[in-house]
Amino acid sequence: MTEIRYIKAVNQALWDAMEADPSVFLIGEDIGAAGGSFKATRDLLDRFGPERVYDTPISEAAIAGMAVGAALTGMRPVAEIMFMDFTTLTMDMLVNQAAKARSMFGGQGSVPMVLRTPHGGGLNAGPQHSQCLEAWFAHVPGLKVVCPANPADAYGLLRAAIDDPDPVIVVENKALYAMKGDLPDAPEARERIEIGKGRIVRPGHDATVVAYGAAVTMAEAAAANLAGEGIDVEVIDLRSLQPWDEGLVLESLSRTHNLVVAHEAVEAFGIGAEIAARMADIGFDELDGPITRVGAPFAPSPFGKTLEDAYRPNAERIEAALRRTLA
Amino acid sequence: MTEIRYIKAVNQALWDAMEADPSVFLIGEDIGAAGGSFKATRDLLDRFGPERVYDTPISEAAIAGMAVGAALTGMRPVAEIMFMDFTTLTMDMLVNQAAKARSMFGGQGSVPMVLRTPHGGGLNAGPQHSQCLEAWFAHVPGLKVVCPANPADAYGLLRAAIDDPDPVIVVENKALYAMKGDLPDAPEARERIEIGKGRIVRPGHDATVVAYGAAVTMAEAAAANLAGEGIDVEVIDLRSLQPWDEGLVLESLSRTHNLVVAHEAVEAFGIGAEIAARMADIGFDELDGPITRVGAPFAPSPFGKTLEDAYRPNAERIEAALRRTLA
Amino acid sequence: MKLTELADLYRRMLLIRRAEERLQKLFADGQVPGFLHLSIGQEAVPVGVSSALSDRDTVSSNHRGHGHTLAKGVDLTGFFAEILGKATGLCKGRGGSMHVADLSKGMLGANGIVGAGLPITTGSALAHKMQRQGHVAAVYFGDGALAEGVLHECLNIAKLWSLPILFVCENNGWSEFSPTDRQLATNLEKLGKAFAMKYRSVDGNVIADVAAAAGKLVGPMRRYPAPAILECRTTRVRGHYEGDRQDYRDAGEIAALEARDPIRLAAEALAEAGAAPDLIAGIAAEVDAEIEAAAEAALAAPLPKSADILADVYTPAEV
Amino acid sequence: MKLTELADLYRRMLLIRRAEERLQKLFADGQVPGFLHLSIGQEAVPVGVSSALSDRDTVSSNHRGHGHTLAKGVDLTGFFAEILGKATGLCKGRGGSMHVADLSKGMLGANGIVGAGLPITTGSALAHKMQRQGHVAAVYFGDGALAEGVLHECLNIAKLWSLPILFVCENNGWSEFSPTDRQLATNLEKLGKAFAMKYRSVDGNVIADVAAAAGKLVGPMRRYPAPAILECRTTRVRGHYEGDRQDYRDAGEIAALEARDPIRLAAEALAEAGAAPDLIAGIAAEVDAEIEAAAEAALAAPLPKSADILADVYTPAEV
Ligand SMILES: Cc1ncc(C[n+]2csc(CCOP(=O)(O)OP(=O)(O)O)c2C)c(N)n1
Ligand SMILES: Cc1ncc(C[n+]2csc(CCOP(=O)(O)OP(=O)(O)O)c2C)c(N)n1
Ligand SMILES: [Mg+2]
Ligand SMILES: [Mg+2]
Repeated sequence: MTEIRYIKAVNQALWDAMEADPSVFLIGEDIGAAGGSFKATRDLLDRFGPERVYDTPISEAAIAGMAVGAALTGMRPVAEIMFMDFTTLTMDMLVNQAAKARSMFGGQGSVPMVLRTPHGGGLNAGPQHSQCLEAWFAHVPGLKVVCPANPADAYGLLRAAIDDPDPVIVVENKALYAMKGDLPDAPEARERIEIGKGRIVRPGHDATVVAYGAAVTMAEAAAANLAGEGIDVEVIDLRSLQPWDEGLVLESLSRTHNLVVAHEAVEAFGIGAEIAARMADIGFDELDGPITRVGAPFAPSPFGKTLEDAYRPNAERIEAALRRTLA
Repeated sequence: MTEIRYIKAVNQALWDAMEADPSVFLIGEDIGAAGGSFKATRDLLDRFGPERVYDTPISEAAIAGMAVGAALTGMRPVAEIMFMDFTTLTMDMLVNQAAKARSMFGGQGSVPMVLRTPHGGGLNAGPQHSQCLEAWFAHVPGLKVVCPANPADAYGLLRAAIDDPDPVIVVENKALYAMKGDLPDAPEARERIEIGKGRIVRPGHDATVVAYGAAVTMAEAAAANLAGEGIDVEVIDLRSLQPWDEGLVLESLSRTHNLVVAHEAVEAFGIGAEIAARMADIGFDELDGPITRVGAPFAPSPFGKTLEDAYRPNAERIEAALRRTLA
Repeated sequence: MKLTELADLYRRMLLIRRAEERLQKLFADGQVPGFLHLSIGQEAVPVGVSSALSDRDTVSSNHRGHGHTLAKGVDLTGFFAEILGKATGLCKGRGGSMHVADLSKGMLGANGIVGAGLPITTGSALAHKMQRQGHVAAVYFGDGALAEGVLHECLNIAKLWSLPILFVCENNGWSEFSPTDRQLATNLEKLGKAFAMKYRSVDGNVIADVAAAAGKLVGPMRRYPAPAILECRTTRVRGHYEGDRQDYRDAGEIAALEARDPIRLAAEALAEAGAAPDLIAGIAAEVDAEIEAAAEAALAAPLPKSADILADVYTPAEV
Repeated sequence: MKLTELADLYRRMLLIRRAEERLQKLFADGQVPGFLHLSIGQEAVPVGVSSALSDRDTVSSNHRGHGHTLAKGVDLTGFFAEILGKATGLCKGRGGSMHVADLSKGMLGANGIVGAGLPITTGSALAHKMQRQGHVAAVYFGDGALAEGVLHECLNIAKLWSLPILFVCENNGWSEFSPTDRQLATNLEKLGKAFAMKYRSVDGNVIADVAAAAGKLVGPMRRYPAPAILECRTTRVRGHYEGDRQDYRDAGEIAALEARDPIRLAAEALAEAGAAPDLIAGIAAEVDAEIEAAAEAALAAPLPKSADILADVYTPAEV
């Protein structure tokens, strides 16, 4: 085992996937010599050469569209969009093309592409460089969406995404890029993580917090705090947002009878809305209290430090939501 | 009163707004001489001339972006995007620019633009010409979203949207364009409809169906069916999706204690998820049964007739959802 | 061009023409769901371009894609069945006219989004270049699509990376109900020059010219990957879609179309090259029979099962 | 150019330079949140362009927008306060370096999305044309932005509709960490030609040249609306953003920057035009004092209140 950072786990996953399969290639802005804005692709140009690592002009629609076309022609492109906010320029290609090709062509083929992109705040990068837009993609039939919360997952989910025959949006969290965790030294020992399955991060029997991305650590902190008061909180890391592990959440709810959903994205119409709505249907009989949610308030992500700190969800807000549910 | 079709009500709203305010102008593809793909802008070029009605090249990003810039420079642009599916090409302009300008500029100005676009199926137009993507926009702080369900609302909501100082996405429903309804003959008598307020279409005390757009009529039909069995269903037309009338829905729920949410959009991560999630929180104590939802299944909108019919929500499915909630 | 070759191209063009005429009737009879954009008057373009392509070469298309699709050699019955929304359609009735695809023939799909084929095909060309098998990609788009920004992105990248892609513009002068000259302050020749890209313009209604130009442009690409533009001046005879009365077009323009009919021109060329009237009549009879059989089979085919709406959204896990 | 005029332009350039040098220090001290893209070496462009504009003319900008903003005459203290994220900032601390705007000065905002200023400004130019007051719009963008498709859409529409817009490209040869010639198979001159658009290229580090060209292009636009392109060859002295060590640039290129320093060139021009050394020193002293006062006021200003995160998302209903 070696302790590595989240960003290095992403890099290692790309490296291993490219070693394993010559049809995997990378395409994005400044991902070559520069190694990417966050260094996810560091050293890959040196190792695999310019025929596997394509530094593009500033043309996001073309990046996404070329990935679709290359995927339909036998390759496994992994595109990087520098900030999730810039995926606004790729929506036709992802939503009207990548997501629909297999279904609207009657199952003739698949679109084995991956689009990696970082979301989230914490860098005071302001309203156009901090957004969490994953709920849009989760609403689109034909796309899969994953969001790793730690280095091991960053590795395992990205490997699974690259292996996957269908288009997968891999949402990384900028604030987690520096997070440390263990990865096995032997490439064979590094595991893929099944898309669609969540994980119980911390078992508990009084309430369930369903979280993903940066909110997982916040939920753990909230749970640790409440443990001091004898409140035993279960924390689930969804890992995968589309499809998401409905079975795991329902099973947990049927033990704890209380549910909180937490994420960094804007609360209204976010991922948490679907989790909550689904449990208010199929889990209704298990609920002992209101389902509460924690997400960003309904405002663009502000720039200034005090404002961004106030804007981003945190452990205290998850704790408050738990208390409200349990009240 | 004159009986007119939904599409004519849109046309009349544009006409009246342009008569009332010289800063209102139209911009979109084939909206001039051709009067728009669905004839929403018929005769407006003749009446107001090419300096108020701009027929553009096929450049959706520029259409939306120009609307932002013109709005910031004292005008009130009303842009048409021919099918909601093509808004995928306008997302940067709507989400990163229009929605955020006021807030990220510290409240210095507003972006009084409207973007009209039709969603929905029923025309066998296939996967790239039928999508209902309003949940994306409702998730974006700074945007407002409305969706009229009948001719009077098509008029009233569009007028309100044009008056509104902030960017409003007006989602029309293609299948409703032919729907008939009354509009007063005297321009002064034609009313605006307040954005953010819903309407009780049919009062009832056993269950509430919250719907919008084409689903409103379906919900009414379901309610009429169940009335025969002595089940008394209240139907709410949301009218406005962002902001939506939380108070009205909660008040209804506190009388009926059962909730169904219905829309034509894909169910998963749709508008209904937020309504349900919110009521599973603030309305939890009022609920007597699970909150059920009706929406399209998780697949692209298929082309063929049998498939599209099976795909689109209808009164039967709303009825079934009501029964499940009431069971 | 040899007579047999010309006859073969004529045959393919006629097949497209008759297929679309059949669709036109079926549409009028209410048998075709959705929008139907016919390419009558434009048949020489895809037939000429496809004459330079193999099954392993890829093409992608736009909303007016029947000709592109048939010229690429897809199954005729599956084609009709798809447009009629039948279960036996090439896309199982889930795509329809605007989405016919046949990946086994390198046909990456018609497309309902103007301009969307451009980056998809550019990506396909990148794949071909990486795979080093000498395959190329071609994208069909209309003159209206020249206004979409993604064209610019793709011309730039295709040139920058020397991708084996043929940009085929069908310039019919119309974008829906508007003449394209009211939508464009430039043209493809000028854009080609701006990107230093090989460019040829041909009369897109003269099959020999299109085929020759396509052959000249595509041939070298297979060994020395590089993009090229082929602009085909052509004629949209029908409305933007069926049901469009075209009252925005003037009589003179419409009257002039007949003289430029690519099928007629090809028949004349055939006759000039010495084809016996028999040959032409024989082709016509064969094509008619083929169309009839395909249309009948498609009409008789079953509708998709409602239960299938969730099929093929994702690829099933391998077992 | 008259001495007083030149002195005034010099003064404005120096103000931008000193403001950014101050920001550079504040950033190094950890006082500036977020990303900071400095335009040191590019000051002549916005100062020259703004010399042709009034407050009612609109401009929009990109991520490297400090010069564009200050040259448009915004309040210096509000500018500093914004970049420091203070409540008294032009945008109340909600925008920061990449989003400084001052609508009262016609400054429609810096922008974090490459290319996004293009359609916004095109729309602003359309508004100006409709309003018939002779106002014009100008958009600043980098050479890297030439790859974005929206440029193509806007060049086309601006030309087609004869909009009064000046497209100002700051060509500094870099797009983040990559030389732009590896990203572009064309250039703005060629694109300008493709759209038959008036085009001028100037040494963007020579203030008199930029000002003269801007004046020549903007003047006629006010009476006869039409677009024009002004390409300014300029120099990015600092990294893409502060913190960028620029190890991808070679020593020769960096060493050559000094000789092209626009401030130095402007000072030389002033001296040549007969300015006394006193004049230049006097300007420097004044600018320093102004910067110091603004920076100090901004540093002393309060942070925004956390409770304000929901403010200004929507416009309050009128009472
Ligand atoms: C992105 C997008 N915008 C608009 C449309 C509507 N539309 C369909 S075809 C068309 C005109 C296309 O003209 P052209 O590219 O010249 O093709 P032609 O119809 O002449 O063959 C338009 C505007 C669309 N399908 N997609
Ligand atoms: C749409 C979009 N893509 C990518 C980026 C990241 N990015 C910021 S600046 C930049 C390079 C811009 O180069 P140029 O336009 O030449 O401006 P310069 O930095 O040289 O002034 C890139 C790629 C972005 N902000 N927006
Ligand atoms: Mg055309
Ligand atoms: Mg640059």
